[in-house]
Amino acid sequence: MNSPLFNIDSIRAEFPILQQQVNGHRLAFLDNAASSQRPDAVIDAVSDYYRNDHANVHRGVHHLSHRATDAYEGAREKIRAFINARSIREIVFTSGTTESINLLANSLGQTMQAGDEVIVSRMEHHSNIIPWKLLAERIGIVIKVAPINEQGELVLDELAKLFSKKTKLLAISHVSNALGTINPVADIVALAKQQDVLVLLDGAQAIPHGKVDVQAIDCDFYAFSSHKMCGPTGVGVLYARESLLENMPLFMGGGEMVIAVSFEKTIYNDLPYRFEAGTPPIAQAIGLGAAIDYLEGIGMDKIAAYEHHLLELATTALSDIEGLRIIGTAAKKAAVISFVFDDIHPHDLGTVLDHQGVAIRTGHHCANPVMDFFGVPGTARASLAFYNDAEDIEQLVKALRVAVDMFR
Amino acid sequence: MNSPLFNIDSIRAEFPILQQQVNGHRLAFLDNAASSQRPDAVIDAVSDYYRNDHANVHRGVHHLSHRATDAYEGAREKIRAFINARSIREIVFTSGTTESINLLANSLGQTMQAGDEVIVSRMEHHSNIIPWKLLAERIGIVIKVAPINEQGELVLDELAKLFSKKTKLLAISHVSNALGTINPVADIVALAKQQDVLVLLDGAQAIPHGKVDVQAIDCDFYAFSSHKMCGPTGVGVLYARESLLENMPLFMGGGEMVIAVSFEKTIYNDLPYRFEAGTPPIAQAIGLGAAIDYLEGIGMDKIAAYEHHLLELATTALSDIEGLRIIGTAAKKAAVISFVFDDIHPHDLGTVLDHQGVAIRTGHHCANPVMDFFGVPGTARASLAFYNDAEDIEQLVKALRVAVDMFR
Amino acid sequence: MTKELMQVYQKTVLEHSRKPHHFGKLVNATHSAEGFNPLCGDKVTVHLTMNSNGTINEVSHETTGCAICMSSASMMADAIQALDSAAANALCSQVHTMLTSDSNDNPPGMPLKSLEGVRAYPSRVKCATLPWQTLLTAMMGETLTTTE
Amino acid sequence: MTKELMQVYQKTVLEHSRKPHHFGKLVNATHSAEGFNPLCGDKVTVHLTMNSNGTINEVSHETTGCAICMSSASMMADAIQALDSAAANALCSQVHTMLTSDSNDNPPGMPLKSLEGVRAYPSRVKCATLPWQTLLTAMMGETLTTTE
Ligand SMILES: Cc1ncc(COP(=O)(O)O)c(C=O)c1O
Ligand SMILES: Cc1ncc(COP(=O)(O)O)c(C=O)c1O
Repeated sequence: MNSPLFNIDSIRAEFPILQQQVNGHRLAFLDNAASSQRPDAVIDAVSDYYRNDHANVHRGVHHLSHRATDAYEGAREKIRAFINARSIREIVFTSGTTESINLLANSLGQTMQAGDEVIVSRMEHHSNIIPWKLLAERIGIVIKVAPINEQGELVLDELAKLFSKKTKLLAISHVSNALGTINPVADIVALAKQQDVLVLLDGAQAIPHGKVDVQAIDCDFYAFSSHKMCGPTGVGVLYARESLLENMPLFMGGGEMVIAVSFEKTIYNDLPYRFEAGTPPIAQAIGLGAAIDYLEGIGMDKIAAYEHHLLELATTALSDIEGLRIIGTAAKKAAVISFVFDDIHPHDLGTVLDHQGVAIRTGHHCANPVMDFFGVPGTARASLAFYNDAEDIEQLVKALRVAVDMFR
Repeated sequence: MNSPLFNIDSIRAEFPILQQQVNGHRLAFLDNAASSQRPDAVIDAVSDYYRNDHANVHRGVHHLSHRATDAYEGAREKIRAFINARSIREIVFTSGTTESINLLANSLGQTMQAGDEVIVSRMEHHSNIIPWKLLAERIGIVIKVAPINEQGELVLDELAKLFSKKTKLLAISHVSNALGTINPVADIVALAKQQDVLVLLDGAQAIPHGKVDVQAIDCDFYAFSSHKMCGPTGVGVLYARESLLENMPLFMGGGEMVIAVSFEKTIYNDLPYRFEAGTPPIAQAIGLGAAIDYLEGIGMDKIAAYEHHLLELATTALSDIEGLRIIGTAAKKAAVISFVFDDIHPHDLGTVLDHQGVAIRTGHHCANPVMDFFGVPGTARASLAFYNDAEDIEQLVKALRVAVDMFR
Repeated sequence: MTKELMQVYQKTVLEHSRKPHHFGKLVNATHSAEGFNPLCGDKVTVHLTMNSNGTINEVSHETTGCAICMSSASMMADAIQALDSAAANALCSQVHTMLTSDSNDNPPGMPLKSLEGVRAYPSRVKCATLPWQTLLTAMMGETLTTTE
Repeated sequence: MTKELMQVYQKTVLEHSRKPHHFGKLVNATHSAEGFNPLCGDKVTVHLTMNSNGTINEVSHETTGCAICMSSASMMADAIQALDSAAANALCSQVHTMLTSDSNDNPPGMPLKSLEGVRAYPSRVKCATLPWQTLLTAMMGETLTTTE
């Protein structure tokens, strides 16, 4: 699919890491759900920042401190616009999705008591399970689990039955990293609003693959990671509705988040800084801003359409391989394909594929409850990005056939 | 001080950011305590990693995931060796000093109760005050404050009197960012050990400026940030004695820190991973490893000696300026000089200096209690690094004379 | 020194900062508010006595801050004396616009005209606006404001 | 396929993995331990009956894992049958050395000799060592081990 609108060859050329050989083969990088790769524009934005502009932010009167602060706050504004938040006051920088969710669990946890309920789903990543389990252990909240069906879709009717007067939060993934399922988040939010329940969406896997509009979805919280959307590691975002954030108890304490401190009294800073303790991931936030510029330069809609095309291509090709069973066959899917063979362990597959230059992930994908549901110890997972192409898929299929021959 | 052992010109040449002009003047960057600058070696280590090796760590069988994991864990080993910890199990990656201290406060906090005491000092950075104040608000611990004298030194006799049966922790800075004071940490630890009290050292300002040996100091915890020691932003370290870490309650929850999860039961990972939730700051940790290689290539002892020489030079030169009063005159000091004029506000000084290419920090330096003690709203602070030179100091002095003429 | 810098620290500004007008507490203040600038630690307290129809009878400020903040507070106190709250509000927004916009057509007699030069120093604009924001806070009956 | 890969997945290994020996529970086990490899989700349970002087009378394993882990567990069960605990311990460390060192002078008859090739795949070494680590854990009377 090389078209003037979406020139995959020139896109691939912008990703230096894709230009290498692995084990004497062309690299087919199909582990994007674990972490994406970065174009030159992002890598250079980080280096250029260090080479020209770095200083600590917010507290300096000198030029570098200014330039750094402007660039850092400029990135915040890019993120605001990218997800269509109302205000930069709603954009909190964190170290990643996991910290975003922990921030929320820790803060809201201070307003919860034993018996209060949090609803999650069976398809959550551990990062959206453990923070709630820790709260369950620490203060006795109760976790309710919304079931999924054999296709790996949320069962909305069953979800609806889980709400009670004690439900304080619904915490659910926008897109499942293990199954690829795209959840109907606007509908889910509407359901929760009827019950006056707050909604956190784990957007780690959604944000790299299509336009996300937090106002249209109307969620209260949205968490995501830079490293999965072509940005640097070490930074992520918690979007939080301002009216809620305004009254939320603090998470971490330190520099940046206070205005004045004595041992008797502390005056905390304004939003969003109150939730950003210490020197923030300055260069990483700026790199994330560059990633957003890059993605928007291509167009999130075009990325979504192209990836959908790749997904169909790959699904068809994989379905032809005897004994291969796809786990996660939701009607609406992102470009993630989990699969198993009854007689070949995913880990062995992974090694044989790697030998042929094909990088996939194997294991539980930090989603044990999904594995338990489907009764598998793990899966092999090919996850696609907009810089993958048809050749990557051909290489995957060819490598799988070699593996099948070997183990049968 | 250009010598074959320490060639300042060739060192400066390795820092691209220093090669620029600001406001038509040579840049004299004297704001290193807020954040240091990076040599090419560190900037390139990060870019090279993104260009060649990036993938998510620990969970993949493919080559890139391996290379990334090896590089990331290799950085952990470099840090272990750098501070002479016993084992990599004692090295927890965090997002910075602030998160390191919050991790500890949150974890130890789960084992504390109302009335338990934490001792800090009057010279702490807000990052070593607020986490304890939050615990005071949340569970009623009591904060005791060790006093300082007019030179800005800890009063050890008074500190010794603060210990009680309820004292659970002494949390104190190794080097003060506002005053430059180097605390006698080994003596302080010995004092605390007599009382069976754990010791956290905030090493943010110590680690860039000389050899730190956690076994020789014998502290239980040591926190520091990469960005102050020529490494990337977005990563830091908590060193924790293994026997303690082994039994500490968890902080954040997510991927990486668990082995198996069901909604009924969770099996947590081994040390140090149990305390590292989510995708870690991979590229940043690797960059920090490169920074350590770079610093050790020069030699921490040589860095300390050279900086001491600069400090003496600067102290003498500044003392000549009429009306300038140095705040923080401890016998043992790192290369940080805070100063005030009775009739010129630090902020105005900062602007006038910036105009002449001299970058200093002005304000409270996130150390309000220090400012209150000395009865000043803030100070001007020149903080030196090993890549500063005598010309930077001359430029500072010259610029100060211009400012004095202007405001008098 | 460059012209730009001399623009900021011109004679009027330095005079106000050395000897600020209306400095101190106000007995019988009806409205008081504190303002902070976390960046540099500047602190302004504005005290007002307003009569029942909203006219500012008296004004004072206690400012610990840089020359720009101090002189801004001093000039503000001169300017708002005897204004009614509508006029004071209008002046606040006029001054705010002057300090943050690029336009140069501000009437010569306008208060803080002499601080116009601060626009070349974005990090210092807040020093000049802090007293005015604190004034607004005080007039609304609130007690705390910050510039971030 | 390259020679390297064929070295790992050679005939013996594949046979053991398809039809593991001593697979299943053990009634009257005196020692049992579970081992996990968080990387891939491999899980090995080792059951032993040891008599009072420390000899392994019976052994079984329940393994969910890759071909390497499965065949390693199967070959291990074959090898340790009837060993006393000192000999079993010695074998554990011999195997561990073989799987992690670079030396090639391992006796041909040695258990797991056929898994030597795994050394070319650092991420897979743990798959081969997991059953042996779990065995050690079981012999020590503990119940849980992990490879990280
Ligand atoms: C003494 C001291 N402690 C803690 C910190 C906080 O470090 P960070 O902002 O990197 O978390 C700093 C730096 O600002 C510091 O100087
Ligand atoms: C759905 C989902 N949620 C959360 C996470 C955690 O993200 P991170 O590891 O960047 O914190 C991931 C990625 O691993 C994910 O796929």
